[in-house]
Amino acid sequence: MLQFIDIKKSFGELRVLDGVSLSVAPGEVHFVIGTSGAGKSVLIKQVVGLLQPDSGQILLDGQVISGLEEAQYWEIRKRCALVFQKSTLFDTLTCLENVALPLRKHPGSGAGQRSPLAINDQALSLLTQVDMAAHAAKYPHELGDGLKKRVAIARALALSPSYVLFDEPTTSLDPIAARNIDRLIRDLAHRHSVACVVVSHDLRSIFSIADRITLLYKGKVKAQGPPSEIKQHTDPIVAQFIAGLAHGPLETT
Amino acid sequence: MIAVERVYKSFDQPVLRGCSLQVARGEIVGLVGPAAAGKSVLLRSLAGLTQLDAGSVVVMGQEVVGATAAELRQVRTHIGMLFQNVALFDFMSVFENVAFPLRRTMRLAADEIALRVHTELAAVGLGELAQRAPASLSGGQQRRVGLARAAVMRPPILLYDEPAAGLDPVSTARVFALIRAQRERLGASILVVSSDVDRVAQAVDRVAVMHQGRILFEGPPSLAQSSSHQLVRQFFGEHTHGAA
Amino acid sequence: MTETERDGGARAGLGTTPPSLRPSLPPALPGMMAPGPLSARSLSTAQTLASAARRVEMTELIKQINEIGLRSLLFLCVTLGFVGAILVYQAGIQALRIVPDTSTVGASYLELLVRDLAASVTGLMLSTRVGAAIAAEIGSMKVTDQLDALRLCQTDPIDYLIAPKILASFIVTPLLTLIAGIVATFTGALTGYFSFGINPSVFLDPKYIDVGDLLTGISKAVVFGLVIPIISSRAGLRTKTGAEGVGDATTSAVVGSSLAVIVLGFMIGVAGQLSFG
Amino acid sequence: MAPRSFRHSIAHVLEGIGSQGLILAQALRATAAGKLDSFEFRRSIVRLGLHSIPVIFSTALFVGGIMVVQSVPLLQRFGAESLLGWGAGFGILREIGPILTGLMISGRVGANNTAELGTLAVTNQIDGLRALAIDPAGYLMAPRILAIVVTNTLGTLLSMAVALFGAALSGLLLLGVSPDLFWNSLTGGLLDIFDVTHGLIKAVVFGLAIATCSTSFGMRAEGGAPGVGRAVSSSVVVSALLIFLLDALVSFADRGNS
Repeated sequence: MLQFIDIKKSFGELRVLDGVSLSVAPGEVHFVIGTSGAGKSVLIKQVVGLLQPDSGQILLDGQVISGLEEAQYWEIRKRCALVFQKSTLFDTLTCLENVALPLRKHPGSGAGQRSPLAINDQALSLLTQVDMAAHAAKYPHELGDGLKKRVAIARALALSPSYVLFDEPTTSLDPIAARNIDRLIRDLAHRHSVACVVVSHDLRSIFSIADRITLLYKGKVKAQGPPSEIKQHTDPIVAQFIAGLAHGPLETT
Repeated sequence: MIAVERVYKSFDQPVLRGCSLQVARGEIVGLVGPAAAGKSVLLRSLAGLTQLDAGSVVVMGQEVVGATAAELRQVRTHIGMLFQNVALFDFMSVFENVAFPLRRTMRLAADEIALRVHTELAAVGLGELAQRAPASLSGGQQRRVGLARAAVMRPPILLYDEPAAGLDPVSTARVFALIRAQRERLGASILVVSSDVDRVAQAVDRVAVMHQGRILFEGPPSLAQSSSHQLVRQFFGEHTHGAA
Repeated sequence: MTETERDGGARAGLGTTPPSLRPSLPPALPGMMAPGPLSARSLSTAQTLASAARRVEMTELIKQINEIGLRSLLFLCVTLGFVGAILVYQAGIQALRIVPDTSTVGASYLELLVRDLAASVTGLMLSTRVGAAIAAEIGSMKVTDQLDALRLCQTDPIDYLIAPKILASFIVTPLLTLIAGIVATFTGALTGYFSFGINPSVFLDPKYIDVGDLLTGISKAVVFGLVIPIISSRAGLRTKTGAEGVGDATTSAVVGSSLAVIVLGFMIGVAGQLSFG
Repeated sequence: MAPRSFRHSIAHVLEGIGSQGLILAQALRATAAGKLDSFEFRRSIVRLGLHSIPVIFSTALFVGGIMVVQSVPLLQRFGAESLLGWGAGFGILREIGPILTGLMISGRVGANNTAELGTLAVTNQIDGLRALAIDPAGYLMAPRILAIVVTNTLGTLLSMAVALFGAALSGLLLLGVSPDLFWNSLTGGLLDIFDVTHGLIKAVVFGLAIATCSTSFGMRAEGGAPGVGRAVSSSVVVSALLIFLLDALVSFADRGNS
């Protein structure tokens, strides 16, 4: 169980998160949605200590994981993987080496093995899981955004995390690549009981794979619940967002 | 207004492979397709920023392929463009960015320039941000400054490369609403590249689906779902958001 | 500012071909391995320079003189100050090893300063300070499409961005060399006085400096003032996509202009030696 | 305008130097903990070290030549062509060799290092490493710092040898000083091993300065591609300042055999 309790975060004058609470259960695909700049990415980066909340707590399986020292986050990051918006694969390594890197650096943990050969096998099977085994020897810049994202997901899964955080996994992908990523996320949650937190504003993803949705607006939770409830929501701002309409009360920057 | 006939372009690999496309006066055409299909290259070649290997591009009656520098300069006076990276000049204020094309090409009095710049900024809803530095604006605001700069010369042709990249659905819808308003105001022909197929389909008169350097489908969005190409049908798949 | 079409043909290649399409060179030795493209470029830049004198806007030129000149001044004074102190110190020690006479250290040092050191060290320092800044600026504008945006505004990036930089560098580099040389003279004299007890009136003796030394030094400053912005702008224009491209362009600007300073410094030195020696 | 920009640049330099100490401490701690990534170290040695040999080589060759050309009037004035080897050797070993190699390595290797790390920083790849529970100090910083120190030290040795060769060659071609005479005056007792160690101490110190400076500016880069450009230009400027500052310190502190 991953819980956010009353999280507040400001950057200078700008209050980005103003008391956000939500919880994510194992095997659940939880979408955090909202307008650009609503602090969705800030929220999930706080889980792995890349950012710190100003106030409020984050609990991972009942243990407080906010406000720790950098060194204390190393263990949390093995249990909790983050897939970045821009994939952030390492340019100098092939896809296989990218996926093998966490296995090589953490020989004792997760599904890690010791011998280089075993690590390679392990990395290859992770790539197979995301249908990328055929591209193992390629460098990231040779691949399109959709394929890079799949490699990034394989790399995030290398240490067998029980929580995976996705930062805008389908933004600026074409619809076909986006649906492939959606399928991967759903399988991860439903077959492997991994808790997935997905930050997104891709309406097609939201209503095809989300189990629960949290809509952030002006730093607060505007609506929360399963997709069917969100679709029936009467608030004009929620309705405007999920219909993607230009006209309405919702403020954008 | 724009007539592209069987153009070819290779960098390391072929990017455009016999691509043809027409844009009529006052029409908004959406150009969609998977990554690396050649959309941006095609858009840039219309303004003569990328030289094509073969084929013909006629913009406002002027052939662009193989044009001289002077002819290209002439063609570019008819074109306003929003780049994928927005390409605002980071050493100028928002006001100066929008004023720049006027200052470089016309001899106008200072108050005339100020009037035209403020008209354009007001049209994109950024009137009060004129003195800010581009870097201090949000991604959506920067794109709107880009729209204003592209339109300030009131060109008959506007080219937009990913005007809503990475923006949420509402902001995207608002950008497309602005683009439609620009068409009404300027009577311009608009070619817009976007990866947000759903919102493109709502905003444009015709779509062109590009794949591996060719146009697979060209026509009204409503016909795209019954296209003979599987890729086109997948692109314009179920419109889940319409259910609300 | 009128866009004349008279020289349109000459500049067509520069103005309209995206730099990424030009043949690429290994980044290690751009200045040395590409005499062909470099000289072609210098030629066209010389043409631009001629027209630039007429067309460059005064405000842009003054901005660049401030950027290249004033903002390098402190950096140059500090480095040249150290160079002067160190060299006089080492030379004094060596002179004492052979002959117990330090009376000619100052005069020889001044000659070396005028003929080579002031211009060469200033050139090397400007390669890092100005070369890197120019390449970073132009390169960033290239990868964010700002150069293309300029073209669409009927503005040639070479006229608008690069010509003022070349002109400004051409004007201020000799001045900077002069100031830096004065600082090095000063710190050298101080070191001579405090470390070896050489009276400043003995140290500051221009007896060895002749017209040949002056001409050699001045030609170095003038040539470096032209070469550094040309090589760095060229590196900026050839930037490949992405953040890595800008970094690489900046690196190759620094390496290319430093190498050019060293190689051209040697060649001008030899030429000076043969003509005046 | 000018005084403000002076103050600004001084603050900038001091901030850079402060964070360099931090970077060095982190890298040392990671190395002590055995976290220095040997794979990355080998890659850095090839990319930063071996690939710099052409630049070091060509710089040194011309530097040797410049030394000779510049000492010609001096030698002719005193009729002391036989001292050419000593004069060139002295300058190359103690000052010009280390400084110019340092400046070229700062321009080639330091800038390259800042560009690479800066690219990683602005594209969030460093956060990507941290999110995979990999410590950037051991994986990125320590291997690069070690590789740059090794490169600068060995590069300076190579540069000294090549520059002396360049000086001998120019002496022969321009002054007609025979290589034998050059060699004799070089080794004839006026120069000794302390001149070489003086240069090598400088090489190690400059290497450390370039390594920590370029690493620190790279790791702190922000603001997309323009940010990487800014980081690289700040890095080379601060490195050059440090080289001259440290050169003065070492020169005055290590008087060698004098």
